[in-house]
Amino acid sequence: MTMENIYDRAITLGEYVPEPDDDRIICRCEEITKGEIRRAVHDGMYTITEIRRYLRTGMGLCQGQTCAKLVKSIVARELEVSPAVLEPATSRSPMRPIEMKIFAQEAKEVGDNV
Amino acid sequence: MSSRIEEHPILGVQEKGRKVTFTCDGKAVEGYEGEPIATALKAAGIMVHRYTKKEHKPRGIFCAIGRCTDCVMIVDGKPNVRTCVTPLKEGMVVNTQYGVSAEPFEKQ
Amino acid sequence: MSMKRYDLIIVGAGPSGLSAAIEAARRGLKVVVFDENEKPGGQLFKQIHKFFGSKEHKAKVRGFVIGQQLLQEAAELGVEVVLNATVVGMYMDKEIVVKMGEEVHHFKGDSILIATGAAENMVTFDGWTLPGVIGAGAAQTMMNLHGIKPGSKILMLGSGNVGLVVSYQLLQAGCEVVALVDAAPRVGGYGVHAAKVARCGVPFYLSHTIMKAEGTECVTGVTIAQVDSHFKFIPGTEKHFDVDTICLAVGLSPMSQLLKMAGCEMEDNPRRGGQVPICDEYGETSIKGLFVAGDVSGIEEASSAMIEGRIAGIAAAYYLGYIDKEELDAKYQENQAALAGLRQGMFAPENRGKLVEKTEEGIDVSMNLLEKGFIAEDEIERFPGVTHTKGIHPVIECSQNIPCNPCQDACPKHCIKIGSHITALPAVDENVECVGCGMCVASCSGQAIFLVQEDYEPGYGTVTLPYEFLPLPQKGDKGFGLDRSGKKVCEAEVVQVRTSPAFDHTNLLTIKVPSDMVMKARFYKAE
Amino acid sequence: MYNTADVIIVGSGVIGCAAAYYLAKKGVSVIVLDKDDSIGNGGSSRNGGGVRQSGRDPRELPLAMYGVEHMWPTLSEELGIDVEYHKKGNLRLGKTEKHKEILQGLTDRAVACGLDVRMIDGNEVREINPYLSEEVTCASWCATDGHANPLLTTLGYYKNARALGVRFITGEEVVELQKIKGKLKRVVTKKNVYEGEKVIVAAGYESRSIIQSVGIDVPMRAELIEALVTEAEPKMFEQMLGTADADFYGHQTDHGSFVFGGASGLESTAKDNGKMITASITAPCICRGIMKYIPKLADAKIVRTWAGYEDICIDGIPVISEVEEVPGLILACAFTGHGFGISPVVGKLLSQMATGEETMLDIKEFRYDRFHANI
Repeated sequence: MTMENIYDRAITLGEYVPEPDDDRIICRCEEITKGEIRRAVHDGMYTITEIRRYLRTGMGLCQGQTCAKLVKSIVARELEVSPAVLEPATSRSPMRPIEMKIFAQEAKEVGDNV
Repeated sequence: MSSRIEEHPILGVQEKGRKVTFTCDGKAVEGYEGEPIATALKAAGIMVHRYTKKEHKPRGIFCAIGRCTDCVMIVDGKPNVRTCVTPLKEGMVVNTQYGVSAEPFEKQ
Repeated sequence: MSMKRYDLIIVGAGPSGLSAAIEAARRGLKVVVFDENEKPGGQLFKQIHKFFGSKEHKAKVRGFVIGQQLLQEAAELGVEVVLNATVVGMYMDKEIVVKMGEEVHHFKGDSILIATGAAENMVTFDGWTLPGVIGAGAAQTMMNLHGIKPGSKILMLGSGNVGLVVSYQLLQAGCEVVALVDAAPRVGGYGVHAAKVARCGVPFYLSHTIMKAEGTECVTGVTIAQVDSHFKFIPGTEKHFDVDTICLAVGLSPMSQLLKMAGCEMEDNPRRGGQVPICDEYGETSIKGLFVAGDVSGIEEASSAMIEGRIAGIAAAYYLGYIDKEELDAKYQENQAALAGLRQGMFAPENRGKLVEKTEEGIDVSMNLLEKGFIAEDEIERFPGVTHTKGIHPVIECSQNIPCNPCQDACPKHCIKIGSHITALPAVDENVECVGCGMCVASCSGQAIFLVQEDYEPGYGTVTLPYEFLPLPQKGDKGFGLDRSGKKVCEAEVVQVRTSPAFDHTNLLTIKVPSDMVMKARFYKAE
Repeated sequence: MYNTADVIIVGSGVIGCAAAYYLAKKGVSVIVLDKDDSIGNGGSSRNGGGVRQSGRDPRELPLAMYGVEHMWPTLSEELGIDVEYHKKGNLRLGKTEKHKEILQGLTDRAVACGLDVRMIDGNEVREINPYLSEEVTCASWCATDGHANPLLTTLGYYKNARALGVRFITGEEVVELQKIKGKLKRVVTKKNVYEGEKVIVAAGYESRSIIQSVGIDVPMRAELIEALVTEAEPKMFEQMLGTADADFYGHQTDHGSFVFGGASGLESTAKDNGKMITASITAPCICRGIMKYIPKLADAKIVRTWAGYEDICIDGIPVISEVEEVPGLILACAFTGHGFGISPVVGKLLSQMATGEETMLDIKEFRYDRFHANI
């Protein structure tokens, strides 16, 4: 399949065939398995963004830093495309989890330019 | 045998902070001030830092640099504290984390 | 709102970030470096082995020492290095928000360099979430920064340089490495790194991978099995090991999320290790004045990261008008030449994944080295560093073309020749008399040089080998000589132990072995 | 591949997906086009998840009430996916006399429309939600309001519509609509041409430029709103929260994380480079707001922030309307930041409009030609 075909969600991927390692955890934070990811692709979730929103992969405390590449390769294999054609999820601030009380505390900088 | 490296062939004897005591699940544990909590736990042979929310599976140190968040525990009452990058202080109260709570699942 | 403004804000105080800071500050830029870690230097501070390369680029200096040198140089030039400073995000107009202590600070840079390095890749197998399964970076952090062994019996997955180097470090820390496993059919990293692990007795299992980690609360064992050319397990090939730790070293990916967040044009480039910003030869991204250097723009070695950093620092100076085009061009040419030098040889980016069958000299490579981690006895004689001169002489078991040449300058008698082509295999000049000073043994970052004397006393010869373990054997100790595979092949007696600041923690151990063992014994093990 | 269908829907947000689903259930063939790569990547995946009746314009209230009574309670079952709908009430909080006035006004209007909503004092607020600070002195309380997961609702409609044969094509940017022989028929994208008997435009703010190609305009503007989500916390409360001042709004999700939306009042300084981007000062501002109301969340860690555009209509309610002068065109846009809560209802209404059935609710207040000059 090409990139174009990923966009056309009417393309069928064939039957979902269970695999022996379907119950293996892929997203460690949210405890999402390989089988759940594969099934989500068959449910029509073709982009990494959709998979995240559907399953919460990469939405946990590590912010997807550990599983991003693993999820991408599973989705790509299911769609029969190269992982490189799948756009990774949007990077969002904060780059590391930050306590609300710290985020709320904006220091007043005394800069040279002030 | 302790898992601490007393003298390293290249790095020699590494400087440590003063020896302090803290508790893990109520038991007194010794460590060095300023080292990551996870290091002191490792030295004490404690491998399991938390049990996961959905499947109640054990987790411990994985990346050791504060990225993966697998090593989080309840520290001084706060959940989700990354023990691999949080410096140890005298008297800290560290607890195994069950899901996001200090209460074991059967009590939740 | 008012914000502190810098000429150049650098995110990441690793080799590339610090190198850029030095070059920029030297040209008058006001520079700040933010790093989320407690200690600066990035991965350098966990790297306790001597670096490869050329003298001009800090070859044979240990990684953590390079880190200290860079940091000192940056400090002398007035660079602010702020640690425990986590960049929360990059926003419009080159604004950076940084968490420092209990506050967030807003800063603006007229230029920004992102040098955030890389993150470790992972593989999955049954039980991979058990405590005791750790990343290789975690192992390095635990033992080299925090002085604690990651485990006592460890299986390493991954035979790239990281897997090999960390395996050796684990041995140095006093851990037992029960096996080094890789799904690939050949060792991925430098042969010399593999050889120093293999001769300590670590078995290599290529074309093998982990089937499952065993244990309920934490790792108690591991089962590996052989894989076919499609990476499918071959039934009946399972092997079990009792271990408490499984260490994963399966590659790195650029940590480029900040750049994506800032809106840089990105590409997924498998040759660079994943998602990288599209940038020009100076490291400037699609956003003017926003630069990248080091692993974040493509996975390479720390040596090249430092040069990329320098180029980006100089380019930022030009971008802000601190230097003219002439200086930019001259410095760029100089650094680009050095970078090109590092990017050649068998491990050059274009050779990634390829089997190189002959060296640049036309010699067949050691297939045993690629498949088992050590050069076989019937292969060793073909390399130009291996000679059989009378009396004491170096035997250089360096069999792959890698950009590295400290041994050439180490010999006060100039008996080792590499020449101007840095990747050439070192050759021993048999006409120059070796004085047995051992400088070459200590200077070889790959620990591939031995001094051999076949006629030490009747029936016995000696082998002088590099030794970086504790406890250090004493003269008169008796033990065994291990061959290149780590197998005991003879009895051995320590006849000399040399340490010197000039050797930089590489001790020279001279062992007496039967004459027919001088080309076999390559490591010493106490009784 | 066929490029024709009975109905072409422009926009795969929750409105477009819901309409597609209800149409497909009637056996109508549908093609859904979206310019983004991902389904529902606009406001549908960026909102706070409120399923509120209180605080709405009286013209919109019947839609909200119908949804809460007839659609939301059974939606998870209908879609076979847990949309995490919880009908545990909405507290709209106030701290000052001015806030009380605002809330009282909203409450009075809603009561007049038959909604069970009332003003309560600070103590009663804290009986309902003990985590709220002493600063909170009053609130409007509507026990039948609630919240749901907008991501799963959107993707749930999508999944089911797709399973019923709806053809979804993403990365397909509509550039113009074309009339053929006096009827709207063609939808021209950058790459293809699609044809349908009816065309529903539900593309958020982008609807405006699309319908301008057939000479129709809806007076709306795009407003950047930000949201943030915390790490999972132990279960604290189930109500939807909002404030009289609109400092923030949000709730705790089934996952345990808190999702809050808000603004800093300075979004207008954000340059529009075509990408939605969070401003550096907004999340800190929202955090300060939240902490005043819920001090216990001070230690909760923020894991993500994001921004999205709301399609704000000049008179504050959406356009849900057929366009007689362009036969075949149906508009569903300008939802003004409160479209999610009424999306099942609107989806169903659109399916009725597109098939020429009588709509189950009166929608004349939402006509596209209702706008007039002041003087």
